[in-house]
Amino acid sequence: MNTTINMPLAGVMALAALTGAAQAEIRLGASVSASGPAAFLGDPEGKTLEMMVELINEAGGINGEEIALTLYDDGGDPNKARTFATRLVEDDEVVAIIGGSTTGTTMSILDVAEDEGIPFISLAGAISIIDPVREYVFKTPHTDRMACEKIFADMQEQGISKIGMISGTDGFGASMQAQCKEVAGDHGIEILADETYGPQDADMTPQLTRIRDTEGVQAVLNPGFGQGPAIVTRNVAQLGFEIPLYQSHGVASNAFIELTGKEAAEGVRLPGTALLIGDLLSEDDPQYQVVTDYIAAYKAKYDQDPSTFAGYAHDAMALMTDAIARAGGEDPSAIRDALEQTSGFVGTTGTYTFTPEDHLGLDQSAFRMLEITDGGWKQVD
Amino acid sequence: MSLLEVSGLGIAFGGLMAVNDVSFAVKPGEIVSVIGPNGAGKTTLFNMISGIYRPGRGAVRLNGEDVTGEAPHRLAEKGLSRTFQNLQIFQEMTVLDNVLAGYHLQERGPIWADLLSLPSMRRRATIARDGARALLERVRLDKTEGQQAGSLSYGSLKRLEIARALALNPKILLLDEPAAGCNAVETEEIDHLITELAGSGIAILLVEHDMKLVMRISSHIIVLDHGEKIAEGDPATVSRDPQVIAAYLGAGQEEEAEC
Amino acid sequence: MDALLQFIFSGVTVGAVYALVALGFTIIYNASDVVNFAQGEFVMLGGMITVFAHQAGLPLALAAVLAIIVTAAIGVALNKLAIEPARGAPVVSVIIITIGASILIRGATQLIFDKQLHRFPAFSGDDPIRVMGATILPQSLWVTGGALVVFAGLWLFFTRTLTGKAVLATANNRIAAQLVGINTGAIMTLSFGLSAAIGALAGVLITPITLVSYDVGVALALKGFAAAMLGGMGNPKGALVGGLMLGLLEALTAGYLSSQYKDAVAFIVILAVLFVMPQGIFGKSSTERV
Amino acid sequence: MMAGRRKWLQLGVLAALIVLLPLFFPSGYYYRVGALIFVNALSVVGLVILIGYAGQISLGHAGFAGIGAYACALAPQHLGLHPGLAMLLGALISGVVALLIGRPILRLKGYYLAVATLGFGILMSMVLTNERALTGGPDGMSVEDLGLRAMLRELGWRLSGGEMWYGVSGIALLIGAWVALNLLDSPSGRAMRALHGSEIAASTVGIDIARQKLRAFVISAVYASIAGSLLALQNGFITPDVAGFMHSIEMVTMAVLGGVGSVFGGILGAAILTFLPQLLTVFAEYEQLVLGAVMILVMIFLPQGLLPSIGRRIGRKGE
Repeated sequence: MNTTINMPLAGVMALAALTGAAQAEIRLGASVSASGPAAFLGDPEGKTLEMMVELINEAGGINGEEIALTLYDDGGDPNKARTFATRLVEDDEVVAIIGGSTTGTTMSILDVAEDEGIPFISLAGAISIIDPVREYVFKTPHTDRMACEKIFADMQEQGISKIGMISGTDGFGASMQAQCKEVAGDHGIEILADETYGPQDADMTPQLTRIRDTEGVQAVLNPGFGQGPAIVTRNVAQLGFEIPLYQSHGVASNAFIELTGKEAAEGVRLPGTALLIGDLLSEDDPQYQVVTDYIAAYKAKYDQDPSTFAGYAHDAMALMTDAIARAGGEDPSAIRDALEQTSGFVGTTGTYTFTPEDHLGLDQSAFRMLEITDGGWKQVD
Repeated sequence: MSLLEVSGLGIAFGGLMAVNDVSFAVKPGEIVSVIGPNGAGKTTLFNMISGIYRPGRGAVRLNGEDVTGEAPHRLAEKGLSRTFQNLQIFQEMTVLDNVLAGYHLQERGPIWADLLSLPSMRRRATIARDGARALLERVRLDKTEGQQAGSLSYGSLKRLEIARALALNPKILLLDEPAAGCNAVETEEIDHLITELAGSGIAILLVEHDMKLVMRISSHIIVLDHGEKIAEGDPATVSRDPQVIAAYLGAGQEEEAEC
Repeated sequence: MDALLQFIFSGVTVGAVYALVALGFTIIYNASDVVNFAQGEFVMLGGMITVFAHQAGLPLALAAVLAIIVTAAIGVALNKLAIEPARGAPVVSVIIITIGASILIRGATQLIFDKQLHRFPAFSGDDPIRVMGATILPQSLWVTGGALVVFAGLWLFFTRTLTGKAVLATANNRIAAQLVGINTGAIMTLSFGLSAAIGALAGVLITPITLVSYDVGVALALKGFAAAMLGGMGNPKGALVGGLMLGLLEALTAGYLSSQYKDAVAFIVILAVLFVMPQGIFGKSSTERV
Repeated sequence: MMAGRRKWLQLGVLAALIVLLPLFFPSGYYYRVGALIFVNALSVVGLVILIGYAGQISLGHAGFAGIGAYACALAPQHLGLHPGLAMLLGALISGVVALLIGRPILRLKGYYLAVATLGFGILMSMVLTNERALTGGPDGMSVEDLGLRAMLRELGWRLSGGEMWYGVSGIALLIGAWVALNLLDSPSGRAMRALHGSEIAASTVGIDIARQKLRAFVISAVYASIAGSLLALQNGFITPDVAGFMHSIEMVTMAVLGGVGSVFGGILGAAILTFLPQLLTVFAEYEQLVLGAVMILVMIFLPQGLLPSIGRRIGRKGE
């Protein structure tokens, strides 16, 4: 019995020895949801992290030391994420962690990071990750609340005050649904209809018919990601809605237009990042350089456009390597301190300034209100 | 008084009457045999009496109590036990465990006693085990108690099933072709066993194709044909009944020759 | 009133998707008493292969045919490599084998193709058809029509053709079927090929509506399985009615009660039906022989 | 009393493994993997009772794990209950729920039973996902600390979180295995195995089939619930995934792969399927491929599961 259990252990140790052989390297860890229901988030995130590490190492690493990235796929399962976080800290002995594609996996990882004093940059949306502020935990995506506020501000400008919501019951959709409901009142928005759909549903016309038949609805908002929003958008076109449809940053990618079809997607508005409109940015836009460089590199390597989520991973890695360079060593708490001192760092998502009270460091300006026109994006604010 | 009383029992499958209006009674210590050609409805009758099929009409009384359509395990509690024509053995369990299953009613207790292996459970289990071993000895299977039941020969399984049925300590025992597939020696043993059981006061209801055996040990015989009772009486009367001879005995003797 | 009609259109669309998946279950189940939990993967493969063949330059129709043929071949391979070698294994082992196969197919698809969502254009455009204030997409009619055609085909197959009867005989008693000269090995191969082909056809038909990615199979298999059980496993009529019922239940619940608990209502109804009819609506009740 | 001695020998080997394995752990992470194996094994032992002993399938047992997990998350918050007591409350609720739904569900057979249990599991996970105000929805909620580590520290026993949970889960598994082995060799266990062999014969020897099935169902539900609680307490955070369909399937797969007929087969299955993905991270791309292939190959070549098949093979060589 002993031997059978020991053999895999020995195998793991041998592999660990292989990967950890090189001297003078900085060990970074990551756990993303590259498979499973959150693969839309985790897959491009993982690809971005791997690509960036390659690029950084080609360019000579950080202060002359190469980065060794250990990347795990937690499949969106918080239980696995916690195991991988433990493994990264205890076994792979990394100095910092990036990851947690979903709120659930992030909450599992941050517990370990806090316990062990390892700086951790999360890629998930929920506000509860950084509020209250935790010593070692940072995040790069806007909170869902900020997306809601951006959308509601635009609605206000358009004179819309009564809306119907249809949200996915996946983590992303449910979280944003809740946060939008919380802040709607602040913007004078009244939610008259509140519908949901399952992440794998094939048709949302019943819910949309209910919204359509609700007296006074002036616009529809659809927080969600994956195929749901594409089907909602097509159903909206099918039912011949004459009121505007707002999507969330969850679908901010060119693939969304392809999946929905040009006609159905026409006029859809959503809050997006500079990443989505790289070719529309003027050269004096502060984000121009970082965004175009990243898009070019990603396209060259993977023959795809990077999504907004991929941008979160880009910014997390950029922030982390910047902090490590400034910390001048591999001491996790020094890296943490350096991270917290980050100021005016331009990423694809926005410009980050961390403070002891703010571990997100983005403001509303990072979001741009976009509209789909002729199968492409147009900035409307 | 009769231990088992069947009156007007009948059941239909898909519009076809498989058994129709059958009545008879069995007293303690009596051996009553049900005979008839293949498809006459003997096993169906057994299934209705033992609660596996719910009768379409008629009544079954056990010790004067109406038990028509009661679940088999309730009937077992009331002292009815049976064997099966095509063996219903717990194949994956050991020979001893098969017989112990027959002791279920005697060894069962509160579930927590089982889960925690309390002394009260172990006491009950020990008594059951001793009884089961004695029964296995009686049917000469004591040497095989640790084997998987599935590995036994057909004849041994037949005996094992009888041992399991006896473990219930029944008042009435239904035996469905106990001697089928047995050689002459084994048949003789079963013959002795049945007589012995009847002698100890157990009522026996028997379905059997071996006419020699039936004629030798039965105190009363019921003849079924096409689901209906066509004759009954003591062996001598029945074997002379022209209707029985026409419907059955001719065919039966041929079968006997094969056995 | 037009709302009700809209809900019914939605229910029929979704129900036809479920029915198509459920119909795929029936053949393999009829031939071997195995519920093939990889059936959803066949549907996924139908969609994915069509997408990539189409992208590679094949006309859509040709891409679809290719997808159906390739998927049928995968079905046959599944039978030869995984189901046949495990003959005689307990049912729960066979369930695990088909679940393993579904994981394996998913893993391979994600490696060979990708993890993105895909869609190809609807066969007859995206202009909705209006009926009394309600709308339905032409593709929904394709899916519904597909379900009806597959149903009719299967029904004829099982009741009117010798091969279909041979499939039923194989399920009933393999040895007896062999004795009367049925090549049960060939029947099994045929069943898996046919089931996979029906699954792939479903994938081709529904992809313009539901979109496809490497992991859509599980949810489809789950709903299709539930629909088939609701109707009575093994009966094409049960698959069709079960699928449509499930779809309508979901749509009407979403329309009139709560979209949040529409799946819950569907499963509660399934449980309730099974309590009253333990073999599903059209399932045969069986008397145990002892 | 052969069976009794055998039981203690088996438990002794398991205990020795649990105690001695840490000597070979290269890092603290292995305590985490070990603890996960024990927790999974605990729920699998419950399934061994249901599937292996009583012959009933369930594709919804994660629903009970969900009850146990959320009891530990919710009861301390809303009822002020100690998390340890919350675990017992969860087990009680799971048992009662199993009792209530088991009666109608267990009348079904084969695939119909499978779909009914599946429906129950999906309903559970749907409630946990949708009742956001209470459960935090798909984002999950945090679970209060058990406070055991602090207590042990006061007693002068400094353990890392991983070490402590390794110990707690290991002890829980030992108790679970002991109870399951007791049951196996008891009147109820025999009755369950008998009805697995032949329901008709079992009922004619006086076994109340419905009652025995229900017992197996309730007992296995309690196992799953306690395992869910331990997982929640250990992770300190819980999401509806714990009650999800995939988790149910995973549990059944572990049980069947290892050998559903025996307690130790189930434990072996849990160990392998918990450890395998950790081993495969190096080939993350191929993880699903390998996992699927392993499941198929084991079932083809060792249809009774790993442990019984290996045991039989060794037994044959010995003869």
